[in-house]
Amino acid sequence: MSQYAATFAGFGGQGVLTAGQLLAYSGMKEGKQVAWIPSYGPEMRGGTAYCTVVVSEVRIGSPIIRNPQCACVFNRPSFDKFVPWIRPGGLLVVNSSLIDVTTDRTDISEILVPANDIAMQAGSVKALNIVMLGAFVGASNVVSFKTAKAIVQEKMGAKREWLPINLKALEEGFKLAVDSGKTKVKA
Amino acid sequence: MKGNEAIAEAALRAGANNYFCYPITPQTEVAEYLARRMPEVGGVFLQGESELAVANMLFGAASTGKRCFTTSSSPGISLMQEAISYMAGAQLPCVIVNIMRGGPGLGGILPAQSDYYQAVKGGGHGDYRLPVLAPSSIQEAVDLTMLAFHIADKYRNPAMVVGDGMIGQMMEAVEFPEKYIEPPLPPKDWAATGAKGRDPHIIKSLFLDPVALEKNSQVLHEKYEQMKRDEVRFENYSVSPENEALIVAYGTMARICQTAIDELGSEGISAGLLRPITLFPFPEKQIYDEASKKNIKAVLVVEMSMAQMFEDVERAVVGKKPVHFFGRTGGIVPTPEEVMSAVRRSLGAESGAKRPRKKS
Amino acid sequence: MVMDRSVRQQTSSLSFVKNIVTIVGGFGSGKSEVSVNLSRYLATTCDQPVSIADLDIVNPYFRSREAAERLQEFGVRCIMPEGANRHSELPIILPEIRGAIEASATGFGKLILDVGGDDLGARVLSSLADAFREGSYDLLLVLNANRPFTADVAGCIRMITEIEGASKLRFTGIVSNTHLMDETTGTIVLGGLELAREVGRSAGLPVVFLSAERSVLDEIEVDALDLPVLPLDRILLKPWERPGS
Amino acid sequence: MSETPDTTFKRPESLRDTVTHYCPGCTHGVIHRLVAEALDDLGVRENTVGVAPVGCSVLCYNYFKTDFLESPHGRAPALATGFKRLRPDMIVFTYQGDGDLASIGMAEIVHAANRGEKFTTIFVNNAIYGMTGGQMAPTTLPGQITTTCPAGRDVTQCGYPIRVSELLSTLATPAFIQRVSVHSPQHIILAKRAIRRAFEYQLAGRCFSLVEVLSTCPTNWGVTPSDALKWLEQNLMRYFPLGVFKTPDKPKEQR
Repeated sequence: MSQYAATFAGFGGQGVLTAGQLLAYSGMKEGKQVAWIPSYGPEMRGGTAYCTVVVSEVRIGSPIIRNPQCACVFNRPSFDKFVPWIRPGGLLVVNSSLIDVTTDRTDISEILVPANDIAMQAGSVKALNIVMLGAFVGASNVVSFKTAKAIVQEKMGAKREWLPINLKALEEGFKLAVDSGKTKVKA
Repeated sequence: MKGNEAIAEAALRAGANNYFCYPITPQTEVAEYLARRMPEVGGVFLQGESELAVANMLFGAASTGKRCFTTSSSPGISLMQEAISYMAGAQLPCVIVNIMRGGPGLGGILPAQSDYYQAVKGGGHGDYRLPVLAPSSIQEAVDLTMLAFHIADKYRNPAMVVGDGMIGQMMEAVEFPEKYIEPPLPPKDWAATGAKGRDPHIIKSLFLDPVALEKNSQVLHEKYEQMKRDEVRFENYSVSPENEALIVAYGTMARICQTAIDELGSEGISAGLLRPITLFPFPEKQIYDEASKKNIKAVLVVEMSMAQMFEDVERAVVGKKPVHFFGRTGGIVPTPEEVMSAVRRSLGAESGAKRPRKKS
Repeated sequence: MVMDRSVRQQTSSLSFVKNIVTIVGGFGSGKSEVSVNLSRYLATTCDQPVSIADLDIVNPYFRSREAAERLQEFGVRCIMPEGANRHSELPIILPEIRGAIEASATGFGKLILDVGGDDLGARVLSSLADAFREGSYDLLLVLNANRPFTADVAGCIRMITEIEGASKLRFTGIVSNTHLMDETTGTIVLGGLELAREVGRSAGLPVVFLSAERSVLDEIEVDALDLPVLPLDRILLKPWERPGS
Repeated sequence: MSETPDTTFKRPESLRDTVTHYCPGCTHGVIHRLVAEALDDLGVRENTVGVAPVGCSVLCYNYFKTDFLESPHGRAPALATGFKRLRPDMIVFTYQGDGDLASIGMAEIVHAANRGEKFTTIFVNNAIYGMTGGQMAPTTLPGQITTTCPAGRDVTQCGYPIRVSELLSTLATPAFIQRVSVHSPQHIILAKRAIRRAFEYQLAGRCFSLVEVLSTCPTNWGVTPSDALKWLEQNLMRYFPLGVFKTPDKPKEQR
């Protein structure tokens, strides 16, 4: 695949923009072209926040992607908004801790990640975005787990006490996705 | 790096170790970035009371002969026009970055290109122009910001970098040159540095004698003519003799057109893109040459504004080929699909479609 | 510059004017046109040196500074800023003006002062009031009956009172200069003179002369007026009215 | 008369030998001289940049023998801020009238003062717009006649004149603010002291400093030069009392 686009969406404060940035950095580390473009505006404050990350082996044309290959949705409004946009054959990563529905689309694969719960077990609910990132990496293979781990260490290492929590969150999310075999898993 | 941060860092590395600003979405990250960064490099960071004041602080700062810049977004840029006109008149170099948002008025904060006229036709009162550079990627935002300082110094004129909200907010990989090397520039022997052992330097734009005023305008005009000769920059994408359509678009809009061109190719429609990098001076001749090619049936201008650059393209093509326009405004970014159907329409390949505006 | 005979005869009686002639009036009354024509006339008819000074600080745009070069050809000395300041919007009152007033007041030389419009423009005179000497000057009101504030006797009297208040000087006469720019006709000029005479009766001021464009004067029997007449040539031409442009 | 005795009164080094455009009786010339003398006294002429306003003194760069910037209307404090921040080693002053500083440039002066920008402002207050021919200024006195208030300033419509020194001295940031006048030799001496002190504070890097100088405009006030001095004393000075409003040594008490 020469170009892959993933949208991360949720409430402001859930860390969706950060999750997307970490993906962009990981792509960059692997020598790929990347673009990260956030939604911004009124939505910045409290409403839905989302960003789209393009990871590509060729020069990126339009950074605005209407139909991404993947959506990682962190809350219900994002689920409603972004699921219809996913490209056929694409991937949906759902934070099932907060979203109690599943898609009826049959042309995409869906993976349910109880990200809040996993994050809490890892040490802090705040790490839910890292759980989602881990699950995305595990399900999509756009970047390697090794790269993602290195980036989390590099970018989130400043707060020393948080690093083990984030690394654990990443790993648990990743494992869940790999174990689920990228198929529909009902919680 | 995020576009806004990349621009900030580029300016710093080009030697502007001072920054005067006033917050406005969607470029406030430049200020936030530099508020942290300037103290690290021992530079000056100051948030002014308004864009009006900020641009005039820039006027004072530029008078020292040091490199200086500011960033803002459309409504803020309007307030800065007073000082920009004065600086052009007084022949002071500086760089102004406009991360454009939708207008007129307070408009909206989403990406737009609707300040094209304001940027390329001068913007404030009086007979002057600004060299205007329009990046389409974050790397280019870095390169062109640095270049803008050079051009500003070379011509002793304010220079402008225009990006849309996407350029400001988007994050892409960028490389900064190890060391910023640029061609030699003349010494700034006009700066106000204290009248020690020389006659006082007076930095002014007031010329009461009409003969002197006209002379100043002629000096400025000659600079702009020289820019037209020496500073035109543009990029071609997918340009070949087979092209039936020529798209002209700048900034991030041009990237959307690239995607459209790629997809049109798979439909068997051959289209090329000419992307002006300098909006002033405008690549008139290059557009004329491309449009004149035998196979070209139509020229399509795509903008996130209502047919502003269209007029300059029309002027460049001088009636050689029909020039069509497609644009969206108010922060609605055209999709590659929309651009594709606009190309098909201009080629008459989409039956029943309304032909876009065409000037007779 | 040749004046036709009848007019020359009429205007010769203008020699009564005092050494200092201060021309004031409402905005658009034609003060500047009267000032420059009067100074040209005096320069060509009397033996004394003639100077003109522009005291219009209100509207420095179309005023007698523009006509300086032409006036100098007629031998009129123009007291005005030199160099670039000539084009400034600054209300520059040259120190020479005070000197010229004092010189003309005590002795030799005719001085025409072209003052800005209304009482606003006339206020500048009071900063110079101590240089004027009683009896040494004329203060003439240029009256155009086609201007909004001087269309009737009451309006004119009000303007006289306001200008005298602002300038701290007393009027000595009225100039009837009613016109409608290029639309002026003999009838309009005579109608204006009627008003000027009425105003003069009310205010106890003489109508000292009538001025009008030379071509319009041809429509009037000037000899029957029993009044000096100053024919006007448009000296303050706008850029597009200048010959050869 | 072949020998010229040593002159005690000569042109300051910081002034050019040229004829001014100011009207007779205007005190700009006196104030220019005081500023020039202060620069001479402190020996900083060659390290000074002035910022000219828009107004009658727009051409003041023709009279000072220092580097000069010419600013848009009211923005002199912004230019001075930009310049001084980049060249803290230089002496920077703005020279502004009341229309320039207290009307169109009110925001710039308040914020520069409040940030404690380390430049000096010479604020020339003659209660009228001179350059444009005598319109109402923010400092025009109640009842004072101007071309835009021909019946006199009506405070119910235009409010009362702004006392700039008092207004700025309500700011907490340390600053030197003094109001002086130049209508008599004694007052000129006091004014010179104030101006010199303002520059001394700047030289010491102490603070923003402003000297408000009550000035005359015989032409637009419509009085003779000598009456103008009387009018200043009897009217302007009553509404704008002289005095030191703030010094960096005695910051105003915080409330």
